[in-house]
Amino acid sequence: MIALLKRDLALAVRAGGGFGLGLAFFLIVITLVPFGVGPDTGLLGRIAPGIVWVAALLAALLSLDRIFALDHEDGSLPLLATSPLPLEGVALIKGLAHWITTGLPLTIVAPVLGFLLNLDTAAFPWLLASLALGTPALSMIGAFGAALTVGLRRGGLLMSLLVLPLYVPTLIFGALVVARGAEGFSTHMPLLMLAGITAGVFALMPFATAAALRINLR
Amino acid sequence: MIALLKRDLALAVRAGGGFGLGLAFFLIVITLVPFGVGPDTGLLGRIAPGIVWVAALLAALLSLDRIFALDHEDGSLPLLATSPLPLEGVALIKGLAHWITTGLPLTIVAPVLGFLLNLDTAAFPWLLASLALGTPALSMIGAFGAALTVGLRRGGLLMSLLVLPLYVPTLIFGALVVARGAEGFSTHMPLLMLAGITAGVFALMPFATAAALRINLR
Amino acid sequence: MSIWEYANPKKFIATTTPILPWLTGAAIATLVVGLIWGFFFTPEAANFGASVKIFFVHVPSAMMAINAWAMMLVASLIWVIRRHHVSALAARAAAPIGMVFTLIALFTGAVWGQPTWGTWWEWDPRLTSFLILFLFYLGYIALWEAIEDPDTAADLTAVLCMVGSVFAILSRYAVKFWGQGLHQDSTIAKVGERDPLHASYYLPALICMAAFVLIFVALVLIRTQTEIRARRIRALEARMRA
Amino acid sequence: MELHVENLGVARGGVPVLDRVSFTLAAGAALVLRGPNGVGKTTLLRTLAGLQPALSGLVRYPEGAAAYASHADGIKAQLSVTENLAFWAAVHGVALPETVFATFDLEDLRDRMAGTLSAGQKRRLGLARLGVIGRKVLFLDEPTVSLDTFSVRMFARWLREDHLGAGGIAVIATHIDLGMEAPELDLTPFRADPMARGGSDEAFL
Amino acid sequence: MELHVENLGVARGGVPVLDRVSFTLAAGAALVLRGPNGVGKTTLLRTLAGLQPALSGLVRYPEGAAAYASHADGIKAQLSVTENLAFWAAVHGVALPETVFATFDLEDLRDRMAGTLSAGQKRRLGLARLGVIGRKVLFLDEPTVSLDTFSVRMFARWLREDHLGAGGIAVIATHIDLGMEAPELDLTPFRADPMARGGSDEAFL
Amino acid sequence: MIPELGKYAFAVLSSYGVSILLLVGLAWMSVQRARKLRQRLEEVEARMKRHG
Ligand code: HEM
Ligand SMILES: Nc1ncnc2c1ncn2[C@@H]1O[C@H](COP(=O)(O)OP(=O)(O)OP(=O)(O)O)[C@@H](O)[C@H]1O
Ligand SMILES: Nc1ncnc2c1ncn2[C@@H]1O[C@H](COP(=O)(O)OP(=O)(O)OP(=O)(O)O)[C@@H](O)[C@H]1O
Ligand SMILES: [Mg+2]
Ligand SMILES: [Mg+2]
Repeated sequence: MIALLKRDLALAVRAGGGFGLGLAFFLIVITLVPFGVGPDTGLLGRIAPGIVWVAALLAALLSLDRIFALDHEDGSLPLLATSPLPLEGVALIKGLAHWITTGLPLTIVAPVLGFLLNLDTAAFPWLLASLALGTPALSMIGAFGAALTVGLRRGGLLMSLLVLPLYVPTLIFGALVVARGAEGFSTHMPLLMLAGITAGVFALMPFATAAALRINLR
Repeated sequence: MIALLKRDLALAVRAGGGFGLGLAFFLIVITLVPFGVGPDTGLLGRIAPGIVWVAALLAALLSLDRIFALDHEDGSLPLLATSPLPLEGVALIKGLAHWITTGLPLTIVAPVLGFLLNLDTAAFPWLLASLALGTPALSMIGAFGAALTVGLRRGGLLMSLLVLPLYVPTLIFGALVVARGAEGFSTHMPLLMLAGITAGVFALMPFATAAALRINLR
Repeated sequence: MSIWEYANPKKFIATTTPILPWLTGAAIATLVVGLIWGFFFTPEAANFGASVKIFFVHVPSAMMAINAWAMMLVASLIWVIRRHHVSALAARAAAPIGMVFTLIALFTGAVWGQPTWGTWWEWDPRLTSFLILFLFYLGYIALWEAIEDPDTAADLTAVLCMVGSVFAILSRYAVKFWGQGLHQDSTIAKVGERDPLHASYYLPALICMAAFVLIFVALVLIRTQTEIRARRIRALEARMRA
Repeated sequence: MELHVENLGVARGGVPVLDRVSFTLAAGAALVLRGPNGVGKTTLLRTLAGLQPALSGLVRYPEGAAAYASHADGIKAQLSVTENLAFWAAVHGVALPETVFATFDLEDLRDRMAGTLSAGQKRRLGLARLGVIGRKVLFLDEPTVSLDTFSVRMFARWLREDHLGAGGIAVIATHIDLGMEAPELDLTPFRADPMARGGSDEAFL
Repeated sequence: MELHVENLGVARGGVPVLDRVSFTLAAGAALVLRGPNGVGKTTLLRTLAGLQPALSGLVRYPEGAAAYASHADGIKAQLSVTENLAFWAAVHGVALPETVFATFDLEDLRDRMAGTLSAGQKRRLGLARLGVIGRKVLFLDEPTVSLDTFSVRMFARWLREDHLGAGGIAVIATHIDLGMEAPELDLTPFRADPMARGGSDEAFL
Repeated sequence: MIPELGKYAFAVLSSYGVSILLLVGLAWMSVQRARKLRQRLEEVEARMKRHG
């Protein structure tokens, strides 16, 4: 399993910067919003928590198809399925590798982008906390969506369609943490919910993902 | 060339709904924003023009890799390049097919989504006009980005990075048309600029796209 | 003898190597002089207070960020038209330098904005177009990194640089039209006009600009040499394996 | 160690393709599958390897002993030849045997990115994976496609001596001569009646 | 109509692979390229077809007369066999000849989605494209991979009678016997000195 | 010695600091990579000679 994680990270780095690009996309979405909405900083500050979270979600989404599609195209997936590794473990590792290459860097730079959107400085720690807690769930849910659509040629958009509704609870609580943090309210409840979602997702999703993979490999 | 357009449209329809999915993504992004930003209708109405345009842009972006990557993978691209069709024509047709499968349906449903975001009704005709005028440019610029990254496995994210800054002028003028329309100002100037950009892009981009394809096919 | 002879990689390394130490020395010297002068020996400005000292890093870096892109455009054109490898590699070498200059301009602008405009970031046209410029640099560098074959990479990045330049100008215009600015207009070029730059700032500013130009040239030369060597290593290793 | 197949029926796309296939291979035996294009060789091998369910009948061999190899061999273009093999060794929890490079004529290509290999070189890398993971029951779908005659002989030698000689079993679908004696099974007589019962569509017939 | 190749040098990944290849084929002639894996057959064919630039030397044939065919044949899985062929016919501005289905044994598969074909059937579809577009100078990279012996013979017949017989030219890289007499060219002696000048890296040596 | 910067202290000092840091960082990385590649090239050239 460590070998798989290492390989996936090596591939992400070699394939022209798997790390940098998720990040770049996040940055770009966030910079595009003011171009659309206009340069009013008060307005921007108010929508900032939601925008950052939606951008994080989209950045995660855009790289989901890397999770299984490449391995499917070159035939690695059936070979992994018949290898001694449990398919659940493969699913977990794949989700983890995705988080390390997109969720983690994105969490780290998020504060900088908070500046661009005039987010209240009080909300910065909450932004960091909510992303750190929530993005792993995005990756793992995404792995499930990727597994569902892995057989289909360019299932990218279909996958988005399947995954986005699953992202809604994470998005709501994540943005809520930041918004409450910005206004100085208690962030206890949404943070707890976020942690609960992530824990639940990591406990259950590997099984669902492995099941979907098994069906698609048939 | 007509044959190519027909084939691309047929493939878009058969490959699990090329039409429906761009649209669905557009719809989902727009519905996600209220979850992130919160249900304040006044606020939503004010950011609606920007959000609709950013969503249109992302929907276009997400399906860009279909433009050339599939033809590259199955070897059609070198065959098309050595066929009697001029590569510039191929590029143009590909951009057009992308617009018909994403930009066009998206333009048609945009008013419905305007309601969802509480957009001022005065702005609806302008929303329609700006999308109809601007989305073709998005598709053609996207075809250029797709051509640049066609050799790379899963160049999807890199392509986004290259394409998004190129989208900025279109986005600014597009959202400006709607925003000004909503406030009852003159939309003359941004509409003109939008038309100019689209015309210029369609006049020049096929050549740049064909050049990038030729280089990548070497 | 034609100037194009310097486009031969070996000739390029042979000619630039003896120049480099002098150039580097001059760059460091002017930078040290310029920054010390600017930091210690300039008066406070009436409207900016002591923050005017930021001027001496902000303006030269902003200037060079744009000039670096212009140089990349010229180098790309030379590569496309005359296919001199050194030219393509020089464009590649210049990109990270331009990006760092852009970052410096953005950062110094942001911390300057905090006390003077009361905000770190404002969606002002000039600031915004710099953000877009930063994105262009990022995309350009990423494209170079992503492509295996060096000539293919050179060709594609050249195309991107040309198309990108057109769109960068277009964005500049679009952004101007989209929001009204806080940022002041260029005054450097208006010497002798109604509201010229105060004389006590003029000389150190000039020295700092010279310093940034020298730094840019020196770094481009060093990095171009490195790229040439990398390419040579690649060529030799490929042949040894074959 | 034995591969036992009894009355196997297989389907593709919901349509029965082969029916009543039976054979038994003891340790050290190989079987070559023959038959015209489209008869169902690939389908049969995938079913044997457990990648798709059988329609009817029975397949028996020790659990976790099988490996399947087809054209797509899970080769990562961005990893070097050694890295590709080392990965599969790690996944299977075995050490990467040094001899494998010589056996499959990959010595000179060790550090080459797999994406830059020629068609035949890539095929050799794919086959080398079999030498690494050390599974006993091999299902090979046209393993020698694109290989030159020298490499075909090299592969046949490996199969005969290193694999079968060590008590392995192999079922191989191929259209070309492998240059090794093994019993052949022509699948043409086992063609299923497409109107036969069975298949996931059965309930609708 | 003539294919004239003189002192051709080709490179892959910036490294010279073959050097000083010369031959001339008159109308109606075919040439079979031989050589071990990795010698440069694919590279040579791609260069001849104009898909990559030559290092040195000269290739001459009438403009727009060439067609290249490799493993990847531009077959769209979601289109039927007929639709696939009709598309290429339209792109080349010719009508889809009805005979092509019989010639390449695709009669029964006409309305099948190309994605559901077996390996050999897909190959036949790829070759049928050549029968449709009617180009005169063919560059074929391992055209008979995955084909059964019957199909190989069928393809050889088409090549001999319909293509060469009508004044066509063909250059074919293959490792297996095509069952047709044609002069062979072993590429081994043309291996380029890797240190030779030339290649996109030349200026850096 | 350091001039009186008043409320602009952070702005001025951090812009000088970060600018110098970025410039030095870029220069250092450039020089480091130059040195490394020069060394590697020498090795490769030496190996090349041995192999002929
Ligand atoms: C992130 C924010 C900023 C960016 C990206 C930025 C960018 C630029 C650019 C591109 C120039 C033009 C250089 C040239 O003439 O070629 C410039 C000049 C200048 N900037 Fe900024 N700027 C920023 C923030 C600020 C702030 C906050 C101030 C002061 C309150 C400021 C003051 C100046 C001044 C005084 C000049 C020189 C104008 C002249 O005399 O030519 N900038 N800046
Ligand atoms: N979705 C489908 N619907 C109907 N028939 C199908 C479908 N998919 C595959 N087939 C048919 O199933 C048969 C078995 O295919 P298979 O790939 O097993 O053949 P094969 O013996 O491996 O052929 P080859 O030698 O060409 O590789 C073929 O005739 C194929 O056309
Ligand atoms: N990027 C690269 N760098 C170095 N060598 C390469 C690169 N890409 C390909 N090669 C080598 O170029 C040679 C020619 O490859 P080519 O595909 O033309 O061989 P081939 O004769 O078609 O072989 P096969 O019979 O296996 O298909 C091979 O030895 C291959 O390993
Ligand atoms: Mg088969
Ligand atoms: Mg080949």
